[in-house]
Amino acid sequence: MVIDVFLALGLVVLAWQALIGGSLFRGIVMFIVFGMVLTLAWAWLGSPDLAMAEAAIGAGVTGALIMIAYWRLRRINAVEPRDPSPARSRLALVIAVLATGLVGAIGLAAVSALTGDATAARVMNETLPDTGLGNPITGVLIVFRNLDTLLEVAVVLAAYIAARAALGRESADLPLPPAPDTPLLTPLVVTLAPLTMVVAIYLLKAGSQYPGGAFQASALLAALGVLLVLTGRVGPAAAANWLTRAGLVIGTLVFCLVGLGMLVIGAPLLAIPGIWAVYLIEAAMMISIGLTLVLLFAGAPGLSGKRS
Amino acid sequence: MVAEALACLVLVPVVAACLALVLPGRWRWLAVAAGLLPLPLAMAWLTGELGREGLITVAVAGFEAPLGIVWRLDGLSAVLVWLNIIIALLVGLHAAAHYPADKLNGFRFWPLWLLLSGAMNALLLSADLFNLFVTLELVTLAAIGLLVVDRKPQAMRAAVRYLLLALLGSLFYLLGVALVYGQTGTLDLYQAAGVLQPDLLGHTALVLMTVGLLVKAAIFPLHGWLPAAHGNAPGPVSAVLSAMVVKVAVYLVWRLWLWLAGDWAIPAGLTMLGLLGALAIVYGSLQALVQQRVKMIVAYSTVAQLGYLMLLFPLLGLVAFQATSYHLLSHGLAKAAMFLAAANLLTRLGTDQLGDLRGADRRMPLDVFTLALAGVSILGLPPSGGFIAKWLMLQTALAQGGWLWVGVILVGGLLAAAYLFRVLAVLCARPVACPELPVSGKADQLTSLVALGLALAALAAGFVPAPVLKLLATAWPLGGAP
Amino acid sequence: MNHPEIWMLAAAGLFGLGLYSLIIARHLLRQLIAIKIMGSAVFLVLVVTAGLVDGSLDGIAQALVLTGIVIAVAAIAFALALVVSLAETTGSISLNPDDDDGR
Amino acid sequence: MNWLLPGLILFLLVNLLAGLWRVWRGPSSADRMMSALLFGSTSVAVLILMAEWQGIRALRHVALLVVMLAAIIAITYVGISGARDKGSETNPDRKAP
Repeated sequence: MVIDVFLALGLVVLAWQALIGGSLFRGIVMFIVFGMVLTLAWAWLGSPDLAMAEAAIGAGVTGALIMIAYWRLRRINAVEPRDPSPARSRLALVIAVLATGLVGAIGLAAVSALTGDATAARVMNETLPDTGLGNPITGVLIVFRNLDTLLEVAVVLAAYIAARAALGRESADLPLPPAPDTPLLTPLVVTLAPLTMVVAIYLLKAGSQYPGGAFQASALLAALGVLLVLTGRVGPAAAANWLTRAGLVIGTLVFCLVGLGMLVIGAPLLAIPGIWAVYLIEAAMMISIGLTLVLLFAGAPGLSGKRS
Repeated sequence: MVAEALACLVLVPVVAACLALVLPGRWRWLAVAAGLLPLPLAMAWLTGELGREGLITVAVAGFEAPLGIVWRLDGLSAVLVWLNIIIALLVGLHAAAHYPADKLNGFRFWPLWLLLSGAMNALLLSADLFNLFVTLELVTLAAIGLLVVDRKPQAMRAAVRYLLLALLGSLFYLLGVALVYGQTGTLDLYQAAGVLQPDLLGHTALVLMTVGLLVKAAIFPLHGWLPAAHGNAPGPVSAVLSAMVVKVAVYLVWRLWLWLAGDWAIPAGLTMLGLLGALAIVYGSLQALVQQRVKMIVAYSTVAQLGYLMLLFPLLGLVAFQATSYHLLSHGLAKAAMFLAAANLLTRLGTDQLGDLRGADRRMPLDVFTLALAGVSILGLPPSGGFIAKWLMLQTALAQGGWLWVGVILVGGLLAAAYLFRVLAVLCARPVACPELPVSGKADQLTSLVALGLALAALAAGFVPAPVLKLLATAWPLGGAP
Repeated sequence: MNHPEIWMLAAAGLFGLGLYSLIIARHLLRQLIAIKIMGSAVFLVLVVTAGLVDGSLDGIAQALVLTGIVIAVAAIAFALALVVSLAETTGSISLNPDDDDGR
Repeated sequence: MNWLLPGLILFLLVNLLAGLWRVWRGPSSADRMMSALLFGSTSVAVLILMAEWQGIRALRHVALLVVMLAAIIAITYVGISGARDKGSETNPDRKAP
């Protein structure tokens, strides 16, 4: 009870700190800390999968993306926006209080009406053993509701192309902060890079039975990529070579082709023929999503060996 | 075979989008053609099948609801899938002139175009509330990506506003879905319809999802983002945004109120939605009257015409359903034609400021003719698809004695006449000066012909409404009379 | 999950704070953070109102939230690129409500 | 014994709060950096304790992931904020309204 209150209150206070008042930079740091506390909250609620996803994607990758965007905006020296008018603030306050009341009321009503008998989840728990998977979340994502996942990978792909379209030809190399030059960093990167890869592949492998899976692994790979870009091991390139482009689409492509292939042999559309297919699809998704996130961070269509 | 055809509608464009990214320049056309050309064939076959069966359902991955996701093709989704395919193909033909596949902008345009059409098919087929959320996100991101493909500053500003509001709308929608799932334990729209209770939580969930979708559908007073976005997007993108992207959100509101909450009997909510539609018609038309740019006039006309789609709620009945669906179809065709014609004026004359376009009819007769022809359908003059739709709407309203709705439909028609004649009057006015046009190439002729083709299609919809109306009737969930 | 009420209240607070900041904030980055935090609130509602099944959290709800988190990061990444690009081309990092193009 | 683990968790959470106060106050980037590192390691400890208390072993995987990420986030933070301090004459943290 005390811990519930502590974590919940911490979330609200951190959100307040991230959103209202203070400098934007502090707001971003507070947002990353918010992600960490949300990780703890998911863990405390009993969902390791969501805790991992929140730590890796919610706090880690999103935080890094916002941070680098902040750095770029400062470089551009864009006009700082003016403060909102008092009338607008008052209106906002009324709307926000109403929204809080509404969500609070329906939330409380919904939990008081909890029956503990979610039909879909019950059916899922009964069906899961047939698939040979031990992790229900991987089961839902890759086997039962894999159309969602397929379209979700397509969303990531669309976001990448759309971001490229927005940035255009002339910003093929958006500014990146100069690589920090310290004696400690090189050994750290040398140790961290292979270690992160091992952990990512472990998470992917473990995902079939235990919490973990393609998304967490890809976020970890993306974080590694961010590190390599920041330390100058990998640099943005003005054009993507075919390998990069193949990496971007392999997740969507493999998923679609497995799904269509099942139709050819007479199985239902997108049916998953076995554990090997789960690993195949997850590995492909891990490559695509991880690569996409790194490219979005670097703000470049491709990557090259070394930053100039 | 049914599953194969449905899979073709969704997965083929997605695979083609991947290939369009990977294949080198000259081969990219192949991917685009392979992604779009099979769609009408698959849909033609499915329509035949639908005529026999009345309803097609397929459990994706072989898992029935509540565990899996179910695809469900009925008359309404079939009509919209057809519209989507026609728009993707014809407007795509127009876009081919602007975005050569072997150039950099084509490299960005075509994958997004393919993803957008695949995502819209997926949305129209899906019967799963959460899957609809995912498809909506894909539609939104692809559409906004297309909006900024030319990197025009106004388009970018419009895109940021559109994106923020669309994300906010998604959150409201998802909150509603969360409540439905918590209450019913299922995400399937048709299963949830049987279980969800019309109590406080049920109603709140419905309202939250509706508000989220109304933002995406740009229904008055949540339309603020639409004119800037549709008015500043590249020509073909404006066409698909107005013809399809906002429509699918309205389509989902229909699904929620008539299929999910079908027998709850909530007259207050239905009237409220109808009033929003009425306000949209009046406000959008008045704004269209005072705009100075052709594309902005067409964009505000979209705000107004979307209002007619909301009149289904107060008029509620089989004929009203056929009428509004038919309006959706014919407006989609006519509006795409108008945007393409306006885009042609803008590209070739360098401006779409009304004041600078005097005498444009002498320089670009075909496009001005297209604007007029599409206008006939938007106005609802016979013989056009728009006429059938508005005539049926008016008939239902008269039969029910809904004088307010009769008045709104008539006033909307008059205002539409006013803003369209204003445009045509200027375009056909005596020119101040007549600088020579550059010699038109084949690509220019093609773009004009495509726009004309869409306008003719909207007109033709007025001649053969019977099969479409019959197909729509099979989808109506609530019985003959309200 | 012993005290779902507490989490619902937290979600309500996060949603309200996010909405407030979304309306008053002028800096687009701040508005994006607001959307992300509102998203977290919705995810909390989704998982907590789905409740427990056989003593553990509803697996389907968790999977949906996982999907939602990935979609959110994709959308935010695109939005950030758009904001940076907008600042490059127009020198502005806010949406001025008095702009002429919106009306 | 029943109170020991939750007690420890709570104690560590209070530690986090103290760290948060440093993030909030600053004043220099180094202070914020230190407290961010404190956040990483304390979260790992909390996660491991939660794994024991709730009997969900998989929470250790989460702890592993956080260990990896904490190092990376720290370097990201140093990289960007160091470049930021060098690149601009005014420190934005100081001009908070």
